[in-house]
Amino acid sequence: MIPPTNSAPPVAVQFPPKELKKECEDILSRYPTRMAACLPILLLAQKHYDNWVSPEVEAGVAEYLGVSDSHIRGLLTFYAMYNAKPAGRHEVWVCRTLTCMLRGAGKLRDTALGCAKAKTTGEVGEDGKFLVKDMECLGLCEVAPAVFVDGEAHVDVTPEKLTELMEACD
Amino acid sequence: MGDAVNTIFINGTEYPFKPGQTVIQVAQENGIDIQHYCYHPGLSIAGNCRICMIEVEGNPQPQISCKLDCAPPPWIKEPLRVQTESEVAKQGREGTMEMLLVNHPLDCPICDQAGECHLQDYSYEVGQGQASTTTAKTKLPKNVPFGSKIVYDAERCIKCTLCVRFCEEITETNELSMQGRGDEEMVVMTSKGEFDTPYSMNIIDICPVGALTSRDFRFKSRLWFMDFANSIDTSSAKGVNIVTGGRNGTFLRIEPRYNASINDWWMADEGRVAYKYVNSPSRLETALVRDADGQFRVANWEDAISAAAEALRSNPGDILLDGGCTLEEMVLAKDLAGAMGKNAKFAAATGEGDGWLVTEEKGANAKGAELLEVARAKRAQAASVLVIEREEHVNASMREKSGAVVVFATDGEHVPESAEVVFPLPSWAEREGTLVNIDGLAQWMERNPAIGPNNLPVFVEILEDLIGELDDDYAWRGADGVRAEIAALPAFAKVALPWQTETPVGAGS
Amino acid sequence: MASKRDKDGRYPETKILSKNFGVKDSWTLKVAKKNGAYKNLEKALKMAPADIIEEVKTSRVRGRGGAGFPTGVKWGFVPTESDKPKYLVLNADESEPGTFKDRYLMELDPHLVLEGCLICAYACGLSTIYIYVRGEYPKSQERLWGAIEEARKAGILGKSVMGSDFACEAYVHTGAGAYICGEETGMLESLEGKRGHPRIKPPFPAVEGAFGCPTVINNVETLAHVPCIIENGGQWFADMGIQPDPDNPRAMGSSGTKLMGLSGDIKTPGVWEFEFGITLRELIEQYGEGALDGRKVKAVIPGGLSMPVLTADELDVPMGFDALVKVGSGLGTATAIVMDDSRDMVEVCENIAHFFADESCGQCTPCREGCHWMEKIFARIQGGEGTPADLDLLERLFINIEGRTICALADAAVWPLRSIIRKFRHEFLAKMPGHEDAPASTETAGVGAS
Amino acid sequence: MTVKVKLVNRRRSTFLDRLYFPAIFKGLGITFRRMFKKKVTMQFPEERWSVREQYRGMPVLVSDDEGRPKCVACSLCEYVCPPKAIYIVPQELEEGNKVERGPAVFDLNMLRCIYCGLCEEACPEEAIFMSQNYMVWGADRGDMIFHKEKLYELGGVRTEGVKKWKDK
Repeated sequence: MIPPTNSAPPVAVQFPPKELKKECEDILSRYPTRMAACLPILLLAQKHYDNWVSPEVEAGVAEYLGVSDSHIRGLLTFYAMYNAKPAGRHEVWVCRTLTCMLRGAGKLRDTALGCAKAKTTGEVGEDGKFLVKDMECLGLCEVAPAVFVDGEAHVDVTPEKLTELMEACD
Repeated sequence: MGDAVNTIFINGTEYPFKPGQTVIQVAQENGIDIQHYCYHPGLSIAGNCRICMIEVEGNPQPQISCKLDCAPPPWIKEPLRVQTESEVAKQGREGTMEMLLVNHPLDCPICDQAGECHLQDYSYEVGQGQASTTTAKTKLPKNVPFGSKIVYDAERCIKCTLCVRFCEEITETNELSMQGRGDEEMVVMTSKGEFDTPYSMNIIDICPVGALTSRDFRFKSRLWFMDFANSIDTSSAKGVNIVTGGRNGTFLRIEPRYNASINDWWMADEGRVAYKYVNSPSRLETALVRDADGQFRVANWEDAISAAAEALRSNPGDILLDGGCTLEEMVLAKDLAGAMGKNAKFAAATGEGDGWLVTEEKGANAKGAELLEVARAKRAQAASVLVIEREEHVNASMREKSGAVVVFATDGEHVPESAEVVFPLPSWAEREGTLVNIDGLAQWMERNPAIGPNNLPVFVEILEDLIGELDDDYAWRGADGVRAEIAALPAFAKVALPWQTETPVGAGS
Repeated sequence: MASKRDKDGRYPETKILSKNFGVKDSWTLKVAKKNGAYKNLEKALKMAPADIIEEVKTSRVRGRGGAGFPTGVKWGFVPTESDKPKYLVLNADESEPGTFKDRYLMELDPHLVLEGCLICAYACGLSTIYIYVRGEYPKSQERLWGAIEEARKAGILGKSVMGSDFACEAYVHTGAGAYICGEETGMLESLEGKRGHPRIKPPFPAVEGAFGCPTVINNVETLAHVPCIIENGGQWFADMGIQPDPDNPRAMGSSGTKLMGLSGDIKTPGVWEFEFGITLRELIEQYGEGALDGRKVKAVIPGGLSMPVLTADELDVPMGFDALVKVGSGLGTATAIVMDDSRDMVEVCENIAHFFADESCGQCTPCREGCHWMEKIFARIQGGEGTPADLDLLERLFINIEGRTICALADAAVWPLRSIIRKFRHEFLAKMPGHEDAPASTETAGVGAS
Repeated sequence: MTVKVKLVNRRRSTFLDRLYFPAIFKGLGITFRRMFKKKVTMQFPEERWSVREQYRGMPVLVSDDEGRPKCVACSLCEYVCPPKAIYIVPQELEEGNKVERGPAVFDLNMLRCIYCGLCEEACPEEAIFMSQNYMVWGADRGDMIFHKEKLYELGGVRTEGVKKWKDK
């Protein structure tokens, strides 16, 4: 959680950058209001800017979509898939909900934390490589336990397999 | 449809309702108190605090009354029957209260809201008196600045979102939003600039708990030591209804008061902090008379009045009034000027307005002066009597140029060189009288006895005494006599005067 | 209904929705068309919209998202006289734990989903389809986008749907990870780019939904049923499954087929399509092949996470909306989570409570504070510091949370937890040092202990 | 009304009485007997009375086990004080303090205090206590108004009781 402060307002980045311009306009054209584009555009922005939405990006997106930046902050902290804090180079989601828990997600979580050299989930490991996140049900229950590495689903994961997967990331 | 149901039974009594009204509105109109946090008559209905539970007969679960339409569903032809004090309703409220207090800190001793806190009041009414949990409370940021005027405490916050809705719906500036989810939810402010909009401080009033407190009033005084009076904001000519609060002579706080025809529930921040000069250390407390060697000495009222009459006899001139003077004061000032064969004028500043509660005209009674045919003073107005309360109405150069010999001033700093006799003027919060706002609505301004120095003379009485000194035939009328005279004036034929109507204009809940 | 079983007593699968599962490249327009996609849309476009709604009403198809509201009735609520644009929001935010049936449909037969959407849009006069897919389903999004692109190029979507004067656009809207956005009004808020705080009803979405306009919201599976209803008629669909009870107006029956799934401690987890009526035990034993590693089934949550739990003795209940309600549970999404006899039910409760505490949107007081409180209590019991008084406190909290909030998330949190506490009370007491033999409290005595 | 006077006849002293010696010896006898009994005089201030635990001496302010002043200037004691002996001006404490509020001025007028103990009873923070201190003195009236510093010095540290702000 980020306590709001009264420090100098962040300098908004120019959003959207050239690469995203077309895609952003495409997204905007789908909805009757600009606000409705918040969710997909934030996902896009997060992907583009090192896998997290910094206050500067937040301000840039807010300006582009004509909403208050506090609204964007509200979205970032409401939806589990956004990172409002610097994320590592790779993001690992470990499902912790009932089915995956029954199938051994607890061990996976410990393995992931070990590989990431992080103390708790939601924090970037010491070497800044991984961010391990506890996620609620990922919808892969029949092939539990499930893990997402950088947005890609891996199913029937064992601790050995997860270690392999994480070591394969550079 | 024809015979649509248009009544509702609350606690067994039938009340009529207008289409679209919810149960809580009808209950409030009829004096039935239903506890609520997130409901505010001026904002949209969120229905998230869940404390306004009532029982709807035939429904085993309690329902929230703030969103419950009085009209039954179209297939039911019977009026709705609700109970506000039944077991089901009480149990519903108790359950919610317990939840509200799970993570609410035991902050009351340090919280400014204590004494006017709805959570305190309602937990006293329906709370269990004992916590059923020993688990640690959720830790959230405390003491978060929301701009320079407001402090936010996320632990005390009950997430009713009134402040967020205020910024969305009333000011339409959207500075606030909710952040996080679950029990880590809290209000977050925009990081763009400061949350210092002209109406930001209203969120302090609507906050039902002590989550939003005023930086200005922070830790100044406990509520129960203070005295309150229903007054009128004199920082602009809109006539915003307010409540003044003071203790031991110190003016501590201004809060808005409901008036549907002027300000609803709101007021501008500008008016809210326009009381500081009342607490000035250089406030005048005694009458001063200049003696032979040119020094001021303290005089008693009789001496000061005769000295003032002497000065006016040898130096007759116009009277320059502060634009915030009441109708009564203006009438008497006119008479005083008449006794000298001169005129009364008023001075008032103009500034920026916002088309809502801040007017360009800053003289609170400028409209009243117009009705009484008291003219606006020129920039350099020669006068023998000067009544000055607010610096901005009669600035330093105007004061010096007036050459006034008798001066009524709140602040010793405002007395011009030429003054021979100086009377201490009670500030607007210490005077009572009638003001006419820019839309022609006459309103009563109440005196707050807990503000200002002790034993100040009543301004209208001094004025009358002065007239009596100058005019031997003068018959004392008293403030009531003056008011009767005002009511008889043709200019006021169409103005509803507050002391004439049984329920004063603008009185509201 | 015994006639549905074959001579070995095995309940057969029905392949209507799942007919293309396992077909190579079933998600491409070419393969889908070969298998009859959009044929029914063509047929529907020739019908009057009111007739389609009537046909859906006849079919008695009930919402497959969990609540089981009759779909035809829902469509009927959309005001026909309205100059506002009208929307269809397809609820593909399948965030109920243990549920994955819609993912199969979206990944393996996106054209069927799209066809269902278009028929619905035509029937209710809707101009835009938003398919709200949860962010955790990248593959589903990809397949749906692919289907939309293909359909647009083939003239199935756009200004003129299949050459008719009906215009319709479809977009995939990506969620970003919030369980509450599966609630229909929470989803609308999320679609509008806000935090997914469920709205207070009324007004219902059919009158005032997305962007303040009339909106139909349906589950993926529900709309996937629509093409076959158009093809074979509503009565054909109504004849399948469990018929309504004429004596009980609340028992509206469970018509048609349903994708049912199994996960958890089960030998072969997966998803199958059946006519309503297969019992939970048959599903577990015939298709799931029993619990993992030859252990015994101990408890089953029949539909997603948010339904009351059933013990091993209660499994002979037919899968259907009314039958499961009758035994004190619910069909939910008909995807059961199985727990075997090695499982610690306190741990399960802690996990469930954590889920709901984490996913509570924070809007209403009872849910925001209550779910976290429950989580703390379960953690305390799990840590060996609980007392029987905690169980009574929980029972009291359940009363104060259930039905006291804007949306049903709070109810969903209460139901499984309450049923587990009542049915496995001894396991909780076993974790309380010195209270192993404590008597059942007055509140819970005699309630379905196994 | 006339005043009636009644004359009392006193007995004249005898010879023995007039000698004085018997009375002197009688008195010395008492003195002598007392010499062997326990002394009742105390050498105040070197010697002090010890008072019972529930004795209500002068009210004092206490600090917690971290030496942090406990009073948060909630003004409840000021409100409840029957003779209006307490005067408090609250202030906002700087960041870093565990509580954001404390007294800027806490004056206790010991000329007014009636030792009723209501302040102790009203205090939600357990910051003011009736001490066992009964030696209240001052050279002038101003001295008898005890300020915050003096009250904390007299109160010292109390470790038991509520520790509401411990984890803040």
